[in-house]
Amino acid sequence: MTTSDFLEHAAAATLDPARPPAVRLSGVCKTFGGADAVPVLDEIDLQVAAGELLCVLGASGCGKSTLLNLIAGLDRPSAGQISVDGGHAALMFQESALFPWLTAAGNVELALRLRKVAKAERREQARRLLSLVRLDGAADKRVHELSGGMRQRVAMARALAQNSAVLLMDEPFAALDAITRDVLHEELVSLWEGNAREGRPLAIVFVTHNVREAVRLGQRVVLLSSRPGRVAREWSVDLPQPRRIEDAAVAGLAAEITGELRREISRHA
Amino acid sequence: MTTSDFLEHAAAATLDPARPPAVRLSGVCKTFGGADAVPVLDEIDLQVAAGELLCVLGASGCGKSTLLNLIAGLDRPSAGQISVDGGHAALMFQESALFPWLTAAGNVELALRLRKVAKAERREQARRLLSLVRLDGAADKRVHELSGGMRQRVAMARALAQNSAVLLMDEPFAALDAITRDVLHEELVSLWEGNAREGRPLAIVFVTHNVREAVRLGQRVVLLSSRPGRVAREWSVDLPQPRRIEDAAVAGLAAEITGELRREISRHA
Amino acid sequence: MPDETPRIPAQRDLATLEAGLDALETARSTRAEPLRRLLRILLPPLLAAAALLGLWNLLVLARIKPGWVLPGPGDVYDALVADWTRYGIGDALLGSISRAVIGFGASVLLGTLIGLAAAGSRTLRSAVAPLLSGLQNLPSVAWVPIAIMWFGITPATIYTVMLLGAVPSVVIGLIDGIDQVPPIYRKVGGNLGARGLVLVRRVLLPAALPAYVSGLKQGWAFSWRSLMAAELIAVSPTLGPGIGQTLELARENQDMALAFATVLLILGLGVLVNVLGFAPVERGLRHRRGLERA
Amino acid sequence: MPDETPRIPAQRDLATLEAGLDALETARSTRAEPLRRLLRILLPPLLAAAALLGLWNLLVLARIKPGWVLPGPGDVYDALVADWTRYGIGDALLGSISRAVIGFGASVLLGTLIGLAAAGSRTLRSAVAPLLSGLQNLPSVAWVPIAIMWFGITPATIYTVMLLGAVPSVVIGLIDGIDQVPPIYRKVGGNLGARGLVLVRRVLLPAALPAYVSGLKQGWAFSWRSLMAAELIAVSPTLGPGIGQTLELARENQDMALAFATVLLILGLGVLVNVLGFAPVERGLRHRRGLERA
Amino acid sequence: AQMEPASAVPAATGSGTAAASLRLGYFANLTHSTPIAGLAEGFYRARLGSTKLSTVVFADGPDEMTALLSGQLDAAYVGPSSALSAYSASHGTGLEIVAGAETGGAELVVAPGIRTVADLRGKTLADPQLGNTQDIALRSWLLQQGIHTTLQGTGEVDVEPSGNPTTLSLLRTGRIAGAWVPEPWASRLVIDGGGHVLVDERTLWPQGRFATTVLVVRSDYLAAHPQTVRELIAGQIAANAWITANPARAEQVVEGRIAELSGVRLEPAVLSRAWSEQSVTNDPIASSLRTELQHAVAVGLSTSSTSISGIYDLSALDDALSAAGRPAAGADGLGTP
Ligand SMILES: Nc1ncnc2c1ncn2[C@@H]1O[C@H](COP(=O)(O)OP(=O)(O)OP(=O)(O)O)[C@@H](O)[C@H]1O
Ligand SMILES: Nc1ncnc2c1ncn2[C@@H]1O[C@H](COP(=O)(O)OP(=O)(O)OP(=O)(O)O)[C@@H](O)[C@H]1O
Ligand SMILES: [Mg+2]
Ligand SMILES: [Mg+2]
Repeated sequence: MTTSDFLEHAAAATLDPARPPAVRLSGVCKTFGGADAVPVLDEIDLQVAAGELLCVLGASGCGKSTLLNLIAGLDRPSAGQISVDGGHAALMFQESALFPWLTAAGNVELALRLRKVAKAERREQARRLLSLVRLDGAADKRVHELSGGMRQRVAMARALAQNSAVLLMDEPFAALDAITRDVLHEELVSLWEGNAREGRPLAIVFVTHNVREAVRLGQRVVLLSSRPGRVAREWSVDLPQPRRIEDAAVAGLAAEITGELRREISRHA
Repeated sequence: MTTSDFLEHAAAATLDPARPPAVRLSGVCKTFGGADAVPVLDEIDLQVAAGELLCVLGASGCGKSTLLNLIAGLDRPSAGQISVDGGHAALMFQESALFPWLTAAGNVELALRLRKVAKAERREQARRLLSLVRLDGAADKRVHELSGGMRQRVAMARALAQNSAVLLMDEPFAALDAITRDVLHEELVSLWEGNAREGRPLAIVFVTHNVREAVRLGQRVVLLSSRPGRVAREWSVDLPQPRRIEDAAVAGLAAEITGELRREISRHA
Repeated sequence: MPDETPRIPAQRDLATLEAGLDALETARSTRAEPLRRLLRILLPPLLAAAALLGLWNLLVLARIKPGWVLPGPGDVYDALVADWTRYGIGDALLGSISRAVIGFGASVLLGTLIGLAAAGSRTLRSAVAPLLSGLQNLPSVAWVPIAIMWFGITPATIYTVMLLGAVPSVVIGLIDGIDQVPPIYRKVGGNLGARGLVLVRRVLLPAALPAYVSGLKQGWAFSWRSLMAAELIAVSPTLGPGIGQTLELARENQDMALAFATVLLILGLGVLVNVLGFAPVERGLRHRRGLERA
Repeated sequence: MPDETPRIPAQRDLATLEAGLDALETARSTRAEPLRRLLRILLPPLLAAAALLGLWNLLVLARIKPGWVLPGPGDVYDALVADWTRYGIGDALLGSISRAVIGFGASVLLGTLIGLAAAGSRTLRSAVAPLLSGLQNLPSVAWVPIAIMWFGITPATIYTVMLLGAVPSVVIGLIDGIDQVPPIYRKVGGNLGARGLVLVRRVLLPAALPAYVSGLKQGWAFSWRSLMAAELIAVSPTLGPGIGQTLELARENQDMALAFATVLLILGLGVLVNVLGFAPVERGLRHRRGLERA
Repeated sequence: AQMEPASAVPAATGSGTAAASLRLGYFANLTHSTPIAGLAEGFYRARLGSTKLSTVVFADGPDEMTALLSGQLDAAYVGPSSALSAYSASHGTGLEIVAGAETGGAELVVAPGIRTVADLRGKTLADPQLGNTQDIALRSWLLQQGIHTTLQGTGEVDVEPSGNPTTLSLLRTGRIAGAWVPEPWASRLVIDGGGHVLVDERTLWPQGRFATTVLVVRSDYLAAHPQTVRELIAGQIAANAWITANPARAEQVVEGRIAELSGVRLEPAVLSRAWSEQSVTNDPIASSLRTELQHAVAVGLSTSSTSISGIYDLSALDDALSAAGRPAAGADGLGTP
């Protein structure tokens, strides 16, 4: 199976012609000002189908967070066009970026409040979301009383509370131990599948450094090159869910991708 | 080989009777105030030999960062005693915690300046350290212009600049891609070995969530339980350096530890 | 606190008295010990006050100035007791306090509204901020003729002078606070769907709260000082008594003991407002955000 | 800016004029366009000033008050031109400015020293902060008689009154700023080996800088107002002229045009100090820390 | 008034309506004993009838004149120099002096060491404020003695315009050689400050009379309600008559009211000395204002262009005086044309 086969297949597997793509980037460039302005992202063309789970890999500093920021509308591209179905994408930030004046539950409830969820329901939903990320006991803790991993999980609960059709996650599980991470993989996939079943497809763009995690989760994996960030390659992951991170097939594809990543990085080193 | 064998062995391999232990914790407890005060760390007895590379694993929120904070003297134990050889341990924080009013190089240079390194040398050393973490081009960037992984690497350069006999690292590579991480593993081990050769043994306490990383790097791996944090088990890693993270032996021990970690976590779930 | 540090040897060389005091203050009182906490809060300023009192007494005893120029604490106390009913100091104090509360309340309200409007737009902010800073420079006496012109001698005059003194300060505090909010919070808020006033109310305001409270403290000082200036303009039954007039009276009478007593009352009031008003709020804010140092 | 947004369609519905203006301001000027930048900085306050001028003119044209009670902009300009040499306004302005610079400089120095001492110790801080806040409440007029008794009508009196007005503000700004420093910076600094003054100099001070500059702004306002108060009361040949005296002269002569002119001069000076002094510093600080909003 | 407005038309012709209200300003000060006693003893209310009288006590002349010019006051007792400032600031259209109230009560009090004029050279003298009545008097007196001053202060004698309370402490601490001040400060400088009188201003004026306090009325109020103004003046005439007839009682009443209004309690010695240094009058002593203006021009405090003609409108006063069977007061050519 060649790479182009993968691509063909990916397109077929994920694009539902009845729905517009969840995210569409065409010719997106981003250059940060300054004397030594080098383009960070260069001519990115990328589509995320409605309900697709796309993983993005790339070297440190290649522009992954920048890409998500652009999709979320927090920054404007230097050139190119971006459109998001429904106009809004929920973003789980790389630094958990919780509001320090609120408790863990308060952070989640704020997301619900801003969606105009009624008060009683807010409390209930926040409890449920915190329980999903295994933080039942930490609802009333202030941000500074949470460990790094706990903060990330609260941030995930907050992002889920936004209930957007597009969810952008920036290294959401980087601070989690293997086991908790495993649990949350399962929860994320089952949530995603649940949404699909209920006809509210949830498109997820999942940025990670863990190649196996990408293969464990994604329907498609995109590898960004660095300086400038371009789509170097993409793989369609044809393995059936539920997958496990220890699966040989996962490890195999991960090894291939790692090799490619190594080549990408050494090209610039 | 039973666990107690491992322990015996570990002690024999790492403790140099000529030197006092780099870090010694005895009966250390830590409880954070508040109405629902549950002990976070409970009766921790732990020694880190001079020049030892110890990896610490544990579930999210089990108290690893708290432990490092205590060793670094940033917080005081509720009970127990802690002594650090030379009185000072350099700490690389989990959140990179760079000073936003300085550039990347400025952050590293500040650590050198506080060690009273002369000005000309400061510049040179900072350049060398940033190059070690593969950030040659980013010396003059401000913190907000760095990506997450770049910030972690600057923080690592800064911690190394402290040139302390004890180095505490809190998930230093969590935000790095596999390849950059690999490169830095090698740099860290060679620096550590270099120090040992020069007779200035560097003790490293390395907190990570990546079990393979722990096995790849550590001479000894300690597993903390959660609520309360205790030393659940420890393994001596007998594999010769240079190791590679893909090595089968590494994967094997990692699988064993992961199993134990899973058991630990499920006990509390 | 003894139960907190039973087995720790004096291993750090910084175990000075001061570090000990610091630890005393920062150690969490797990079980509420309100008396002890109150003491911990009140003790340092009280000690400082006592030290100043001692210094003052020393100066007086040294007789560097005659008694009518530099009265001693005893003289001042006597003056206070004797003049309390004679000059209606109690009423004057009450009058000033009630004006201060109303005027400051109005300043906070108005200042916050303007500040919030300015917070929403950077253009508006850069247009308004320099003017407000300029306004702050104007002494209250500059406003008195204008206020008299418009309102005659009425409470409105006093409040106008107070507002013109305090509102800029509140607005600037708020603007500065909001300008210093880490942009990540703004981004997160925006992504969560907060826009315009909701963003301000749910994200920017809470994020800027510590700086805002700082601004309010300065605003309070400005309004109190403007009030004193305004109270000197006129005596009128419609205005009622004020402590500013008492101060002027002491000056007119060349009654240094009364002048010192009045100054101490104003000072004490300021300290009280700070210790019982702003300080707990600030401490609470810092505590909840984990800004207290360990 | 056109080269920044060539291919972006108007996809966001927030593309209002204001957002456009905001973007204009925040867009980085990669190549230095000093004239344009200056314009961008000066334009909004100038527009605001023009708007106020318009409003004022309207009020005057409406003839709600006779011209000699509420003079128009033209009258004020005429007064300024006519009285400039007659009353030596230029000299007065220079005199006040030089006093303001010296007094404020001394306040900053002293305030910073006290603030740094207090920053090092929480006990000292909680002892000193309420007293200083109390001091802030005291109107300058309360100090003038006391200062005159000690120093006579000399520059020392003026500077004492200024210092008593401004130092507390600077100290409080610094203390508040340092209290709001995220504790992680303190921890990192400590771990890097910074203690005592070095910690303050290398970590706490830079971290608290934005709040400190805010405090300085308020301190400037306080010193300027205190200066005016002192200049009104302490008039003496040995002191030389001051703009506060000009204001008082205008008030006594019922010369509203001159009073307005003087007020506008003081206001304009304040705005200038802000626009050319504090604002660029604050902008630079925010910029370097990435606090500017995108 | 000399300058037109329709509002300033036929003053005090006996026509016009009684005003619904009269807002009167004054100081809680010994030089304002006419309104203080007159109000305390009800002389004004007795004459004003249905016109509602309200009063505001001011702390200083400029603020009082601001209130008057901007229509917040209808009539005010004030020093002639403040009245003059307001008059020229309003280009002669804002107010009229309609009566006098007080005369005398200003002295140059000097420190014990000063015996002669020559002793003053190189010394510092204080007065209440730059350009006020006492400042002009001090400077022109010095000039007549051949001693030059400058507005910046630095002449052969330094003039420091300090506030009255400050002046007292400056004299007590020996920082000034003397001060030209009004009552009761002159008496306080003598009794509390240990000074003695070098010049009593009364000795410099014909018959020892010069205006200290006058009654001013806003021009448009005067035009609209001349009748009310006449009644106001009639009240004053009655008050002054009572004060002159019962000096001891009046002294007590005035002292008591001052203490009530401002809290200032004068020592009995100061009070009785100050009381004897001044007297009430209905005559605005128009000539003293003209002379004062000449003095002001001579010492450089004013330009000769300052016009005061028309500042007096004494028709109401004359009406009231003749009604009371007294001789008319003269406007010394400064009356309304
Ligand atoms: N505000 C900014 N100003 C200038 N350069 C910036 C800015 N933000 C990001 N960059 C640069 O853009 C590049 C990409 O940053 P980005 O944060 O997108 O990387 P990333 O792929 O998320 O990396 P990581 O995996 O380490 O988080 C980096 O080289 C960074 O230095
Ligand atoms: N200041 C604090 N106040 C109260 N509780 C705290 C505080 N700091 C930490 N904790 C609690 O202590 C526990 C351990 O925290 P710690 O940060 O040490 O965890 P960790 O092992 O580093 O976790 P992670 O891997 O997620 O970073 C957590 O449950 C946390 O909620
Ligand atoms: Mg990133
Ligand atoms: Mg941690």
